[in-house]
Amino acid sequence: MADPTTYLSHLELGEPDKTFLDSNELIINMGPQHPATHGVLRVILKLDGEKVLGTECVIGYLHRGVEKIAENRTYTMFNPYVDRMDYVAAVSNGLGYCEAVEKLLNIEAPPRARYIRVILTELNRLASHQLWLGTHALDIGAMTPLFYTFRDREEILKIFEKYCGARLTTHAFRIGGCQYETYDGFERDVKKFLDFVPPRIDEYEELLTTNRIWVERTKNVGKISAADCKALGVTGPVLRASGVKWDIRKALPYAAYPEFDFEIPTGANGDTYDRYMVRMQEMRQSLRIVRQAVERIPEGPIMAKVPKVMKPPAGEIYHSIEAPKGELGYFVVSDGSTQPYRVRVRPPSFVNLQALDIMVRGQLVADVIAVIGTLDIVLGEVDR
Amino acid sequence: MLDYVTSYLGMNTTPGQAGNVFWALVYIFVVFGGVSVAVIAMNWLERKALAHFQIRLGPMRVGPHGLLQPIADAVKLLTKEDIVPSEADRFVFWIAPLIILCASFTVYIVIPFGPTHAITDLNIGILFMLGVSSLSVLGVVMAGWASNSHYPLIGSLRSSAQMISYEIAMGMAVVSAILMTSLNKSGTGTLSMIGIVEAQQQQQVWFLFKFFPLGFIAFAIFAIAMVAETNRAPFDLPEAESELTAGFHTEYSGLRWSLFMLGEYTAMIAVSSIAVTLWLGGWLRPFPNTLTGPAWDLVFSLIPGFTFLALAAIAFVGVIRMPKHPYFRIQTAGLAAFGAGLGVIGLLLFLPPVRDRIQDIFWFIAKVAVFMYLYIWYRATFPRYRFDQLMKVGWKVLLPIAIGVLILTAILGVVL
Amino acid sequence: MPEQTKSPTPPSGDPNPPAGQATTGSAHSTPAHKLPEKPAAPAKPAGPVPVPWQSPLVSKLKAQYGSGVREANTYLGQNYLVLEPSITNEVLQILRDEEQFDYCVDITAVHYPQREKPFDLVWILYSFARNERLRVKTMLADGESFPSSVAIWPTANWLEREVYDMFGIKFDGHPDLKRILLPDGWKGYPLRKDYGIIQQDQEWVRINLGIESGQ
Amino acid sequence: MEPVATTFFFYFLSGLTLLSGVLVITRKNAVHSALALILGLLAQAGLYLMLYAPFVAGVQIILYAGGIMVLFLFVIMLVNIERAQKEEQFNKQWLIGILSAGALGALFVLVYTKGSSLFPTAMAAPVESNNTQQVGELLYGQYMFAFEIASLLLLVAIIGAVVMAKRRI
Repeated sequence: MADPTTYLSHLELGEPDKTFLDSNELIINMGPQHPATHGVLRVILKLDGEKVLGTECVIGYLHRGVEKIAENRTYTMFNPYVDRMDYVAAVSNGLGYCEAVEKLLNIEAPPRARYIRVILTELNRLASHQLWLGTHALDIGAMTPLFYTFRDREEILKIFEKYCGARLTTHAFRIGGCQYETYDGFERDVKKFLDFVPPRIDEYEELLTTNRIWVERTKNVGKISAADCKALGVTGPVLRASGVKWDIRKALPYAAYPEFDFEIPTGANGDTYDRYMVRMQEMRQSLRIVRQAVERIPEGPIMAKVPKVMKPPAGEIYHSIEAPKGELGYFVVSDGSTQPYRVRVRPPSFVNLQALDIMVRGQLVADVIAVIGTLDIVLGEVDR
Repeated sequence: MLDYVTSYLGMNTTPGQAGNVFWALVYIFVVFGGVSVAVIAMNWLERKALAHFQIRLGPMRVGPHGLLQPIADAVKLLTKEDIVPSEADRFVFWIAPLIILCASFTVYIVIPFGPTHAITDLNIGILFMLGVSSLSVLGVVMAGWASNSHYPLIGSLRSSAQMISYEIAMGMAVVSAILMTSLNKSGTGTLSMIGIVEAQQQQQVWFLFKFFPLGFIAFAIFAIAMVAETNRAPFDLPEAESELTAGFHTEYSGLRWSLFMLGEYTAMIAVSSIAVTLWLGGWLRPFPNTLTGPAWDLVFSLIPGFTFLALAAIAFVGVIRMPKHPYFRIQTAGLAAFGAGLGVIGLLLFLPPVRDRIQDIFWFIAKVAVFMYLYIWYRATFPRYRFDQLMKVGWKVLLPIAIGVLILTAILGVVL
Repeated sequence: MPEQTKSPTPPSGDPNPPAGQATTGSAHSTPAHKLPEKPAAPAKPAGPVPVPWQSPLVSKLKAQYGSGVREANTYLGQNYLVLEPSITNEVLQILRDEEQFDYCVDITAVHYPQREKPFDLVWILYSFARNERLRVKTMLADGESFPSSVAIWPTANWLEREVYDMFGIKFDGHPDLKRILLPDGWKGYPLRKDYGIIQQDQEWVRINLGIESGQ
Repeated sequence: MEPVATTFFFYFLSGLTLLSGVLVITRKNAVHSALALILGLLAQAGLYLMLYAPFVAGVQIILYAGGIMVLFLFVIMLVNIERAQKEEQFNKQWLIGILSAGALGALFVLVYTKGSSLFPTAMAAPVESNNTQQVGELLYGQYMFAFEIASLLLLVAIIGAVVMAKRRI
């Protein structure tokens, strides 16, 4: 456990390297409109030349009061709203919320529904990672991977569209299961996708993994130790890249995950390159899970018996899932009425973003870009 | 007057050296016009090639296959509002793009497209080129400072440091090539661009292959440094859009911004021309030693014509593949006309008098085009260097190697 | 038209999952549809009623603080403690230092306006070593401040700022307690129950956005 | 090649040099002064060209205009211009200034009128062709020692600059 006081010092920003020739400190305001902040993140950088002395994130430009809205909607009505938080991984968001409310209602989704959930969620994880890879590479200056990943992500979105009619904010799941049965040819489409995408992932790797410039730009950049990760509550691929083999899908399984065989990829150094490698391997692991799920998908109903008017008994529940970005938790409090008394979302991006400061300290401006990219934040989720 | 004009025609020298102001002016107009057209063509080609690297189509709407896109862009840029930030230093802000443009155009005075096809032949030609092209740093620095904004300032600081650093490695590589020019009977080298190519002709070898691999290493250093010198990917830090939005020209818009772009592409062609002149034998045709004899001469002299015919054929394939819909009638006709134009040029190039004159220019431009393609290829493939890594490459890798090559070249030149 | 494509079939027909086929990576290799949903959770109570939670941790805390530990229950398989505010910070420190709850998942609050002490302050903790989640709750009166837990888990920094932003609960000793999602000059705490869903800080909107209403 | 309009270019370039020299000391904005200085240096390079010293002209452009002045600008830009602009530009020493300027001017006039024997009577024959070679032979032959000493001095300066700028090496 690292000494927490080391983190406190970041608030009084560091001092410049005192040398014979005093260089000027420069305060730069990066964002909220900036091509590399992935939305409306504003980072105030204190620079000594190109070296970063400290940062402060200013967030909230996209705040929509999702938690307040939840208190004024019924459980079912709030379901589509969660898709608008992490809009590149809407399916994961929906899954977390539905499962939390199901727990509160003390019901269980039928096995077939759980398999469909796993398939779509893992495809969504792949889509999210693809989007991350494209934008991250673009931030570091490699333009081409963006187009390759978007080309392949399109195939996933097509499957989503065929399944539920929406591409981005899917609203794929309902409390108690799934609303839609899979369409004819769903398995065929998914299997085709599974065959088609691994060579494409090799293609991304060919462009980047051994590229000298890429390696130089990412190795030893934005390092964070496992202890710091835990202290700062950083989860997801960032934590795993620091060498902690922890994934909620394994540690506290949900949906149908216990039935699948997959590995948790980990890194060793906790630098940007490791996070890149972890996510690349996670893509392949996701494909592995989807393949197993599609081959073994059971027949059966897709909705559990859910009351028409949902009135969960008074009580509270915390349920979290492994979203593409980390631990996505829902803390739902019920007072026995049709509307949730309080819904608290534990957003992985929000918590992970806190680590930006210690990751970029003492590094260069260009590394800030690389680190923001590697944290894989979505501002819709940070600000909610 | 007419005598004055015609007197140059039989001369075996450049108009600048002949002192013929009329022909010098003609050459200036032809070269500058040609360069401007080349920049426009390069703009279109870059967008198309980059798009195809990235599984996109690129411009498709304006004209057949977007052929008229650069013109549309130019019109758009010219009519755009010209914004000067209120706190900017107006005079410096105004003059910075002009400096870049002047610096990159001025170097074309000495670029030899052929033994006589240059505006003039300075006896310090290569020095002049390096010197004048280094002046474009001033424009970058001034633009960054005059914008009175943080991103441009950081961009211009980066850029000036980068350009000055790489100039040194570049200069060292150039010197080793110049040393090679002195390997003749009289033992005197030359700095003249035409003289350098003629030296390669006399020594029967492109300097790329001279003292293999020394020439090649020097060439590689120059090829890397020139990408850094022109601020192109993967060394495009001064305008790294993900870090500094657009670097030193963040605050520029409209015409002034397009002047920066024009300057950038012009400089790219200029440094590529230096590389071609110094190491790739300038206007000399490939395989001058192995494929000799009048038959081969004829074959090589026909290549320009065939190249244009091939381009025309590509255009006609495009015509055939155009959608057969009335909506595309004009586009199809336009593309056919374009192909026909290329074909006519190709046929013209078969005529013996034209053929002989145009050969040198063709080979020179073809070699430069290879570099232009490499620029696009780099941009599609590489991520961007970080500033400290860039400096490390420049000072700790390229410069020592360049000095080593220089010393070895000198030793070999004395020994052999 | 996904609805039309296939009607849900009754579960009678055995989908014939490959029985006995070992799924090696996971500890659970039973056929799909027979699996309990939350295998890692402790034994579930029959109905949704909080049942007392028995564990060495609870006995230890009860021995140390007596009635300071007001509740130690399990609800739907999730353990939680309700503590007196006076001892909470101390217990949190103990939980991290001695009980390996080294990951603070979330800090949040719930507003019950009709209660005497209207705020529930909730910590959701996780222990990597024990693979166990724990919720710690304490009740606060309006205007009452609470010691910051930034010194225990640095991640509490932003989470507490958000609680402050949304509920107006102040944290003593927080290094940088200011609004995080809402603008700095905003008045009101939106997640309190008395704050209407379309309510806004009219004055702030007028001054900063130059419009009469953001709605 | 016959020189064209030599007289015009001589006066044009000299005038430009003088003008930019005046601008350098009268501009309040240091960046403008630096730009004027660059203009002056370029005009000087033109004068060198007219003197059939193309190598010197080239070096003048590369080193002074392209290299050193960029570093100048580099430093000036990091200085707070607004503060510099508020400061008094000229010291109140105009009396001394006029005296020294007058003395210098008198010296020039004196040399020009009395010491005409110092100047060549006719224009020297231009040696255009191998100026670069001559410079090289002089530098590496006759003045080898001085050249090496100068480069050593520069090396010392570089090391000193590095040490001053970077305490921990």
